[in-house]
Amino acid sequence: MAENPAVPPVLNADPRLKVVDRAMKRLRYQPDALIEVLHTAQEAFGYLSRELLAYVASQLKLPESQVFGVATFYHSFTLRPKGEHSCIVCTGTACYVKGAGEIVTRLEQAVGVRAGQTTADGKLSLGTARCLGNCSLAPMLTIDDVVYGPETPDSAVEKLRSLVEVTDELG
Amino acid sequence: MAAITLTINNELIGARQGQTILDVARERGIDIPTLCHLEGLEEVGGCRLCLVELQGSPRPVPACVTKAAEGMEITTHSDKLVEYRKMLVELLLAERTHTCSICVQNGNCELQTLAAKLGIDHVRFDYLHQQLPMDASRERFALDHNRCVLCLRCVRVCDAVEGAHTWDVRGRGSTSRIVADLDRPWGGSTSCTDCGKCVQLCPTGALFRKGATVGEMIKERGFLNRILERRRLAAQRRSA
Amino acid sequence: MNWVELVELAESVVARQQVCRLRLLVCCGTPCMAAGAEAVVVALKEKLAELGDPADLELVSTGCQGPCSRGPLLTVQRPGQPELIWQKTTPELALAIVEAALQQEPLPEQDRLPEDWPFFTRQTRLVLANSGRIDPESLEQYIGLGGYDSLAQVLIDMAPDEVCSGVVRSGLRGRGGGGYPTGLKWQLVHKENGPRKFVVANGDEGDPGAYMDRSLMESDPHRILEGMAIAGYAVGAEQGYIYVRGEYPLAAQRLRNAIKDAEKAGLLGSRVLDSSFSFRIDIRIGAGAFVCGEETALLASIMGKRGQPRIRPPYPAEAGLWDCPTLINNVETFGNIPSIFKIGPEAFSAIGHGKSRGTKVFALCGEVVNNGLIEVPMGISLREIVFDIGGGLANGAAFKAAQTGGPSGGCISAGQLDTPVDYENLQALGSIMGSGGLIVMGQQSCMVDVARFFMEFCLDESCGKCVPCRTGTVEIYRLLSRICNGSATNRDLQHLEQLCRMMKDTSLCGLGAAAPNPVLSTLRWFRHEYEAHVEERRCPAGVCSMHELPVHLLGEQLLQRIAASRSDGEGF
Amino acid sequence: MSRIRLATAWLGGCSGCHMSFLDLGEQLVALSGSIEMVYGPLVDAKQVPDDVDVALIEGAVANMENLELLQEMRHKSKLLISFGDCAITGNVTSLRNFFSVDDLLTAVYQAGPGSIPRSDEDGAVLPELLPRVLPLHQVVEVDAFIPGCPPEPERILAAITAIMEGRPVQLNEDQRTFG
Repeated sequence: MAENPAVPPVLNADPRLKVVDRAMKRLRYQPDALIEVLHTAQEAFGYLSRELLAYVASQLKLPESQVFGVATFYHSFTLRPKGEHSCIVCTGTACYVKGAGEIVTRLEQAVGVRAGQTTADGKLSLGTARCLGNCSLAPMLTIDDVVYGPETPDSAVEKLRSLVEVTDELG
Repeated sequence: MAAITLTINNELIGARQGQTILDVARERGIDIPTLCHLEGLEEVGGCRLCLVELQGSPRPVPACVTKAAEGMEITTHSDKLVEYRKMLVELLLAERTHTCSICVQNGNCELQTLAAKLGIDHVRFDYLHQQLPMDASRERFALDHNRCVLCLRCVRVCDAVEGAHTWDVRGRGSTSRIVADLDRPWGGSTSCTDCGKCVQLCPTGALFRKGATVGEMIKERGFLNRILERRRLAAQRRSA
Repeated sequence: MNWVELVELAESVVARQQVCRLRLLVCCGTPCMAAGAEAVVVALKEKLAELGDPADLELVSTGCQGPCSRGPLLTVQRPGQPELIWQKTTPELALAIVEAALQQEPLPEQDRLPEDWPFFTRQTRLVLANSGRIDPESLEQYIGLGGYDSLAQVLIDMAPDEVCSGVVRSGLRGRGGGGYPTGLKWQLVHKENGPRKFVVANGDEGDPGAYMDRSLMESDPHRILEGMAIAGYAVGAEQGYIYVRGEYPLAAQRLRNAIKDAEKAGLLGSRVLDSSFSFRIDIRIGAGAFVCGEETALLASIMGKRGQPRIRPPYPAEAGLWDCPTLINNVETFGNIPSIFKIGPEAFSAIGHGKSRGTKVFALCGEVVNNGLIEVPMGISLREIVFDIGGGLANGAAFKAAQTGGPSGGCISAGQLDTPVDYENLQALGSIMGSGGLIVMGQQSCMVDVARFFMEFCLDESCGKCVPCRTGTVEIYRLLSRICNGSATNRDLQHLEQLCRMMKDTSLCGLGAAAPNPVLSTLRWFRHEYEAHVEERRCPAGVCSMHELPVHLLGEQLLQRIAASRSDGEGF
Repeated sequence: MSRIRLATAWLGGCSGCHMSFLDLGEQLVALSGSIEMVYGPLVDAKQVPDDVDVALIEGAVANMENLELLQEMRHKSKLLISFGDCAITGNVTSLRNFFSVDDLLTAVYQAGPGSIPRSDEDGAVLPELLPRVLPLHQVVEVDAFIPGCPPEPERILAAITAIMEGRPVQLNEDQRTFG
């Protein structure tokens, strides 16, 4: 069978594309399935590259700008590669009331990137979330999807020590 | 079509079933300001300038999409509404960097005219001065995000009339921005047909023809209804 | 499965449980897991294996039992004896309890919660009746507690319009925040004609400081499915969707499993319980947008679009998913449905206060001793919730405010603690019931900073479609930031109020219209704090940095300096 | 009737509004009977007198010197008018708000041939730049606005006529457009 001409060369022969193809097939290439497909694509590739978005757009027969609009509307989707590990500090109301702000500041200092960024060595993405729904553990955070709480700035830094180089000096 | 009667600004007015409050008011020469609305395009109801007070409704309703109904009592220019409209346009003027004095659209701009009409002689809110790019990569046209009011006329006309759907919106909230294709420079867009419809419908100097200097751009909107009318007639002929 | 088989299965489950010498219910809700529940489960499993896994000893991993800050929780049931609950359970403690129970000895008192603990005794659990009492992965256990019986009843005994009027009579109102009468919504969709109709459960719980829906989906997923199926029958829909917040993967997983099990048992799918009614449910996963809690935005999202609200009318009841009539309710609302038909609409409506009937689930959090998930009858006072159930503030600190309704709600001050909690009263106080987040704050919280916190949230979550919300949130946030950093003037305070009023009246959807609520309610009950910031450049709670000067003061300081240098004869 | 004591000031702007004032031409002669120019770039006065009736302020508030003059004008004037787009909107002057002051100075001076001139204590060498260029009404109370870049002489005349007749300065629709 001839290769699908819509597959951009960078993605060609990438086995992860099969996962995305399967999802689109399962959802019968319905344009409505865009968000589901983007979820699958991000899970498979870790992030949504332009090439991947263009491919999805062509397969679902959607305008590229519409696909881009959807991918950038939702905060779960990311268009840049993420770090090997992820640490997400909850900044929901209960966590905020109990001092999540200080934890974020301290972690930013310790790993040298702002929340929402990835360390230069690609080891860690530091992020915040608007409530992870573990309010009784406030202030809480997750590291690679494992829930920890209640935390202090110090205990949070300690937890990252094994994953990434941390600076102990306070700014 | 069934006739209905409603009251606008204490005056009894006859209207046809299916007309919006805006249609009825404009027929009567009542001037309700609008920005995102443009006859011929699907309504979005985003600018909120056409809000009117409807007896019995806890909040004002947008005249552009609210259908006139029997017995409605409507106020179009209460002190509160006038003040709200002023604030809304002030917010728009503060959101991006409109600097009228150095705009190709100066003197021919819907936003500028609206502001003057609503009695705005200064903006009480902080100018946000977001540093946004200008995309002049297309041969004939350019896009200056600093002057965009996100009325989405370009998005709508490109999708529904031209059928290209080159434009859409990226991001959300205050980071919303018009994008071509996958947020590529407009010059590299493969879907754009260079038809220029978006440029003509843009109410401000966000989309403009290259070569126009300050105050030179005059936009021509009449094409929209002409095209739509011709399409309707053509479709009639085909089905006949 | 038909009704007879369902009843038989329920009876056999109950019979099996009754002969159990000992039932150990370990809470495996996320907070308890984070506190070490898994080790307790492992230790108990090993112990039972050691004993040869006798049929009369049962270990159940349950969903949330409630007092989340005290986990891991262990509930012990023995025939003929009162149920006992331990907090902060360690594997050692759990094993000691089992040993003692098997030896018929007195159980350890250490860390046992009192039987008359107000945290439990003051609650009325309908929606949460099964939460923490069953294994959420077990359809059988749900059936054992009477699950799917309400569905069977309505399918056999009631016509669809009777079901709708039953919900009307119960007085149930939307638990997602709006408070619209649920029965009326059902009747509207029921009356619509259309070849296809849909039922949608809104599980996009985005309020920061709220986790009622997550807990319900994780602890008792079948209850939601049953509620939706009843709704499908009542309104004439054959397809349902549950829109689950992307941050809740466990909830989605549990629901998926539950759907599979229910379909296998003939409780969902074609010909439900051997009737002529067919109903399928699919899961849709959100992708991180608070605004998708708004019903029209949620529908757009289910259809794969940007989750932006659209102008209503038409309401989803007339034109929702793919322009078909669509019933959309919050998952907690659906969670109430099986209870309504179990105890009867009249009994349900006997609970509550004023126009608010039934119970409400709250996530009680913040500076309160007993953090956790509670269900209370409508009309209970805030004081009872905070001080009796919540045990007051940690270290006996003074109460300052309770925040309800998240970013769409408001802050209620100490003077209003005795107000009965219902939709109307909270609204009159400038807050809303919302989905049920309830955050208790002590004196160390600055109310201006709290307002700013919520405005930052709304700014981030605004969809950008309408001007007042897209830009109003930004300008309000700037004004609040200026108040917090010391550079605001009285004019800023005036502009703040003007903007908030305007936004409330002109925003396209509920998110924008409610976004100013935290500001307006704090301005109303804590105005002196705003004034202290602006007029005295002082943060009473000591939270704000106040490190900047208003521009006019900057100039005045300069003028003084210049005047001084002139009089020194230095010239200028 | 005593003449109206008019002062003008030129803050962060291009002086175009003052030029437009001069474009009143012969009208100025006619006005001189009712208006006395007591301070501003157009007259030779070293100090702002204490009793100004009307102040026309051109330009935005961009530095400490602007701020000082504006506040002095406010203290000494009965009626203070934002004169032209820079005073009202910040206009072109405020386009530097896209950058931080440090970045701006670095780009303009350091990236060019010289070093950044630093302000001294009193701002005598280079007036200290404010972090952001502000329109007048964000700093002091402003009584009226004459938009335009520059405001046409007709607008200025309309405003002055209103003042002379004791009416509030409120320009009509086609005279209050920005730009």
